[in-house]
Amino acid sequence: MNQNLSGEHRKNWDVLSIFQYLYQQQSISMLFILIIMWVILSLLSPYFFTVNNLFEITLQSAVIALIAAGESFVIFSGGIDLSVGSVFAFSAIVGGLALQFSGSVIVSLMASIGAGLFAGFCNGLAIIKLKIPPFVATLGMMGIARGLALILCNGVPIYGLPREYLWIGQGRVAGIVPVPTIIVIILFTVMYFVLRNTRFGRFTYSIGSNPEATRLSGIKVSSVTLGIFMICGMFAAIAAIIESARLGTMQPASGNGYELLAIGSVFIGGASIYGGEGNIFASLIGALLVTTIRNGLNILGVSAFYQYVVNGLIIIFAVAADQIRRKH
Amino acid sequence: MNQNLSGEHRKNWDVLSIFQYLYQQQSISMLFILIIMWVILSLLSPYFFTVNNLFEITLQSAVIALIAAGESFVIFSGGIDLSVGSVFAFSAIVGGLALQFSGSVIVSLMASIGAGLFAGFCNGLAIIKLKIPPFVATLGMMGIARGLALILCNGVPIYGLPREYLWIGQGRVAGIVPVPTIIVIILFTVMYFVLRNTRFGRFTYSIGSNPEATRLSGIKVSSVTLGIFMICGMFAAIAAIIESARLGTMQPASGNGYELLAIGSVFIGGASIYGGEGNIFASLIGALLVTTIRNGLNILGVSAFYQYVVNGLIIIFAVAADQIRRKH
Amino acid sequence: MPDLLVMEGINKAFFGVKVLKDVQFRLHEGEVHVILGENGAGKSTLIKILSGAYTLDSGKVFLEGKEVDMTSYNPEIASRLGIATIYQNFHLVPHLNIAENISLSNFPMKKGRIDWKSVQKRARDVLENIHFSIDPNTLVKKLSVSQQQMLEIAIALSKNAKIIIMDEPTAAISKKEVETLFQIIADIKKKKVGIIYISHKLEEIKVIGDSITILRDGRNVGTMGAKEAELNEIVSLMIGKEMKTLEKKHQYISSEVMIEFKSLRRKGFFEDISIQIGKGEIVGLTGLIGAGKTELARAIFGVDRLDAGQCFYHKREINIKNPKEAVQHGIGYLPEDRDVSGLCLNMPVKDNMTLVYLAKLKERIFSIPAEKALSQKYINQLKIKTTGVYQQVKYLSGGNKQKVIFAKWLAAHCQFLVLDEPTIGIDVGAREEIYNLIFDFVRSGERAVLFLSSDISEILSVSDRILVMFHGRLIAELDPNITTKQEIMARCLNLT
Amino acid sequence: AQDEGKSKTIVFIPKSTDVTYWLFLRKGATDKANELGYTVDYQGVATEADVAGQVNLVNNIVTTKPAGILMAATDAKALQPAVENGIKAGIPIIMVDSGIEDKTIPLANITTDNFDGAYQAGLLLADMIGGKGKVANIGITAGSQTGRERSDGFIEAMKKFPDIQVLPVQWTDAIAATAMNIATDLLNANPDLVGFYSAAAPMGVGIAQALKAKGLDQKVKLITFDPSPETLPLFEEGTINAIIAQDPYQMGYRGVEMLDKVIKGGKIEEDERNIQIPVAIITPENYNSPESQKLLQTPDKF
Ligand SMILES: Nc1ncnc2c1ncn2[C@@H]1O[C@H](COP(=O)(O)OP(=O)(O)OP(=O)(O)O)[C@@H](O)[C@H]1O
Ligand SMILES: Nc1ncnc2c1ncn2[C@@H]1O[C@H](COP(=O)(O)OP(=O)(O)OP(=O)(O)O)[C@@H](O)[C@H]1O
Ligand SMILES: [Mg+2]
Ligand SMILES: [Mg+2]
Repeated sequence: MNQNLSGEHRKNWDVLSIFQYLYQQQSISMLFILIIMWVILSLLSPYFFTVNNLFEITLQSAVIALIAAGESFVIFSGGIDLSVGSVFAFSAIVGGLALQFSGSVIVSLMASIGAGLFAGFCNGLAIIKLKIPPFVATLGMMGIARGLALILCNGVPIYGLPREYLWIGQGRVAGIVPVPTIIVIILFTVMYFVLRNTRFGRFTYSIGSNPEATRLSGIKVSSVTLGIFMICGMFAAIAAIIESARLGTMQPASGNGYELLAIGSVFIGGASIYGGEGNIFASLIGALLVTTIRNGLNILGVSAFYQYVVNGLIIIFAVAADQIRRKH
Repeated sequence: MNQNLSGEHRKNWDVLSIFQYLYQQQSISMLFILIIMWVILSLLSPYFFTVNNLFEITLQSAVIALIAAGESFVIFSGGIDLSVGSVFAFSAIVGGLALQFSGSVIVSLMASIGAGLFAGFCNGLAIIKLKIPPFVATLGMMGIARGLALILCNGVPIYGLPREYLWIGQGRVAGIVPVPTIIVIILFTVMYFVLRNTRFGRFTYSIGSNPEATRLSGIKVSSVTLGIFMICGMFAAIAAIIESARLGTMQPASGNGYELLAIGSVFIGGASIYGGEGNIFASLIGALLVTTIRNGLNILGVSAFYQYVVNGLIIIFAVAADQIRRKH
Repeated sequence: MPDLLVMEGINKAFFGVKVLKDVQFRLHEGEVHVILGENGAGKSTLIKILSGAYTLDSGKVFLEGKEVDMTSYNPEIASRLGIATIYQNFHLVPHLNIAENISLSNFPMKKGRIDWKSVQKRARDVLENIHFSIDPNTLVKKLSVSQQQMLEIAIALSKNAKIIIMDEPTAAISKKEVETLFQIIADIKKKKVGIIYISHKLEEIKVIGDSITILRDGRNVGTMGAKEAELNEIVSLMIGKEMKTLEKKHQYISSEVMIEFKSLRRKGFFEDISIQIGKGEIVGLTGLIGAGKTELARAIFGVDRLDAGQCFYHKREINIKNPKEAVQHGIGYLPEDRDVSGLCLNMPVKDNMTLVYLAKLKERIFSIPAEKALSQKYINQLKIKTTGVYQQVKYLSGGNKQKVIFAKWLAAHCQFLVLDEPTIGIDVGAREEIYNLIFDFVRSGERAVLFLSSDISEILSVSDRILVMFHGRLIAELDPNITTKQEIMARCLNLT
Repeated sequence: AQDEGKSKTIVFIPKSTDVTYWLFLRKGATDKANELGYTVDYQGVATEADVAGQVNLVNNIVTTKPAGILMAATDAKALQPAVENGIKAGIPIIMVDSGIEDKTIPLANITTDNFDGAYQAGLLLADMIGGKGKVANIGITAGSQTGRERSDGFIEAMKKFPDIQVLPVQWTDAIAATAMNIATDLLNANPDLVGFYSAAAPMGVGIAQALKAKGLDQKVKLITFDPSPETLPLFEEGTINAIIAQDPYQMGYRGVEMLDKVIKGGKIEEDERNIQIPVAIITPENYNSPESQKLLQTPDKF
């Protein structure tokens, strides 16, 4: 059901056990649902299943996927972060201003990521020091970061990004694979490793599963929590960089509503609201699913009002399909 | 800490124990913070502490407060409902169409409330039958209900409400107390009673606290859950009626983002994300607090971008102040 | 022997209620120091201060002669100082597997990543050490209470600690495992490790205890050598008065069958279970860890699905599909894992006590004063130590929590009760009270009890008939008047 | 002497704070206000779908008895009672950009016609693509009044061209990235797409990027409503082919001018009460003209 369950180090692989193993994996099951959806969509439209469009989906999902990666840490640890959409805009604007002042892309990227980390740090601090529930603390930050984004640029989008910056969002490796897609693959692999093979990762799950037991085991729950929220902020910043580079501008109003899409992706991927379980790749697949639905409906030319309805229905039934597997 | 703990019917009231009693009540403590805020605001602006403005605050908070009342049931039972904002619009539009077809205000009100109940019923069904986590189920419904609202009215707001309908939102009792304020007071009192003195209310808390133990105590958790989500939908509909009556129109795009305000109010009121505790009056005070901040910042003439920041900061510090009390 | 640990003038209050009052406590090297006391006497609180779970209000702690700074003390420092703890309500991480729980506070690392091979190896060693055979990759949330207890023990023993605190380590395990544990304790004593041992099973004290400290209402009312202490002296120190001895209820032979199970089967858990229980009867069911008692009880109560079998209740066949139906039939089930299945921890005592009562109530609205009176009645009757009906259950001591669950089912006026380890963590005095309550419950001859326990002496003294379960099958029926502890034990191990 | 001790604050309430457009208006208002010795407060709701929020806001502002209010209504009918109350409370209110239903209630209305602007945009786009082909209609927020008017006006214009097929409108909540994704999807599914209409600046930016990424920026025509600083480079390089510009600066400027007149006890002439400021269509041909440049002077250059 999640990567904890993976039952690694098992000897004696046989076909059945491989099958069982795959079946038990949330991420595999959601992947399966995603593939079914792709098959249906390619039957419905000749434009869907083209290399171009599939890469387009990975490209469009990159931003939400990256936010969802950070949000995954928070949710696996039993928290929630509503501020990611605003922190997204905030770190974009900070990066844009840094670019204008310094003219250096590197400085801009560092500034963005720094801003994301800082916002995450403040979230964490409010939670561990002021003992505010994550929902309220990050709801507060949602307002604060949005306000700061608007104040810093005075409400005016920043534009005129240099070519190297744009490459991050618009470049293609080997002329075909979008750079954001590669960034997503690399970061998810690294984060999967972090969650699985580092203390920090294991503590993330263990705090989500039972914070009191984790504390009593002599683990500094507060430091880990701080780290988790900083990672979440950082990923919001990375996502913001990619979106800025794709659009060629930094918008103070951007990212609005992304928190729900990202949190939704994590839950669609099968994480529990109580924390303690979940697979980061499942969150990626959640993000891909959400994007695929959008993309598919656009390509099929479904009219806007009906898109809302169909979108909602598909999300519900995709997750319901996965629940049927779980029952067994 | 919550109304279950309230310790009434104690004999031998003495000053100390009355004080302790008040101090322990989440709602009293948040009320205290609210009053402090009012005092500060009236020192800062002569326009704040006027009968008119105070009634205006109750009027403005009515819509969020009512949604928060329904959301309280869901959150006390350990769930979450993200669809309230869309269900709000959906039931407004259904009511509007009913009004156009029948010409009768009563029919319209019934239709609105019916629509809210129906949406809540669907949420509940998805959760108990398809076993989808509330977050995902209601995220799906968020899209569905918004889409239906837009489809039903073809995206065009409904106008031309009769005088009696408008009275619900704009009328004043005894020429001074707004009707919505009265509705809020009555419904909150009733719901307080329901939560405290009925089996349904008690089971709401116990499901939130420990669904497994509740089931093992011979309670049909699924029926109670269904009821809880229907109540939540119903309150979204009541709130929609009031807003329609205040504005004199039913807007298909309305209610967007109200879910976060309402959920925020409940959590600011001190409910736990794990469910099982919380006082519905505390949610009311949460809603009043959120509205007061808005109202105060408007009256003080804080400029829009800064309002986001100050708003976020005040929410954080209000809740932090309450946490200090809890520590003792 | 030098003092390993000295605690002096320890005070602790919760919400203004004093729980520990000037407690003194000393522990020597290589000693098993037993702490005794009634439920709510403050035993767990005392050791939680030592383990860093709670901070003390005032008092001093010396470790090997050096004073410990208690102002910044926390579990991390405690474990660094060599203090390992088995908590009464376990502190395991449900979503991680056994191996990870064992290594949680000290993951072996290699090149910046967790060395999973060592984690596995350590887990196997640690489990083997206590003869606990289970796949280390099992998720902890899948473990039964007794398995969790074993794991807690395993983890604490794996830490090479100087002081090991054991808060009721044997509450949920059966005799076989207890013996293994005692063997291990004897071994580690030789390594000059000091052990603080809390238990309500007085017969254990003579076996492993070296000295005894008795707490009453948060005060140390006596410290003595274990060998020279007299049992009734201990008990009267604990409860502050002489204890009434249990009047054994005369054995009840029922003429009329109340409930009958025929060939119950749940695949992989139990098979071919047929039991007849007469009106007024108490049927005891015992067996080793994992024999299937709990699984059977859950299936009877409709929590889990039965694969086959019939149930006749008052001669009519009934088919219980869920707990609600069971409750409506007047059947009750007291689960063994009180925190997970038994209690709504953040709700008041009264709300927990009346939950089933309300589930059965016809009216939708109820009266709070009546509810309070009902709860107060059981608080008095079961001598539950609480500040009042409004106290949240999570603040009660372990034994008092158990009493609350008991009260919940008593208040619901059931006809037939399935009790799964109902006396886990209950003190001697209260245990007798509970037995008496069970006797009262069936006295009218109209009601019946199925009593599940791995405590053989308890089974022997309470049951009218004893059933023994082994590997999911009933393998013996014994008459408590004729059989002996030895025979029951032998049957449990399936040695005939 | 009459205004002694009275507030010198004029409050400007935009439809929302998430669109740059309103900053042009604020700039115009501020410039005139500074001249006349007032300060301008900028207060607004986050998105223009929050009609109720704007009603609350107006009520709150009225309580503080400012010298005057300059505002754009998110909904012509829903805001009417609030404006009426404000006027009754003695606050001078002038509507800018978007008015309320009953034009006689406010002291004056200096507005543009969104529907007409969109209609003009439609005619121009049809002209650019030679009167035939498939075009996309990218809107702001479903159900909001501006959103509706700007999309309906475009559709109305297109009805005159039977050879043009308009794809169903897609809503974006004025988020550039959403517009970009939708535009890309539409281009993938409709390789024969020849034109885009964007109802506001952020979508213009998003669509432009989508076109550039596909290398269609010089082929597919794009017309967007509203200038915004980041749209100008896109216009200069030819990705955006025309901009529908209102004159927000002028609205703000004249609005404050009129408010001042009323505050000082004067009266607004009947012929000044309803001013419709026509939209300007900026194309490469007139881009460099001083009139256009005035309209395009963006807030960051103020
Ligand atoms: N966290 C807490 N908050 C409030 N009161 C508490 C808390 N923990 C314990 N208490 C109270 O302190 C008293 C002593 O509890 P403690 O758990 O130490 O008892 P105990 O001796 O271990 O009992 P048992 O044998 O039942 O485990 C009890 O009355 C209990 O209600
Ligand atoms: N959650 C679980 N998942 C899988 N197997 C389990 C689970 N719980 C128990 N088992 C297995 O089911 C069988 C019966 O367990 P059960 O808990 O009913 O035993 P029991 O007789 O009540 O013993 P005790 O409660 O003392 O552990 C055992 O083989 C046990 O290993
Ligand atoms: Mg204890
Ligand atoms: Mg058992």
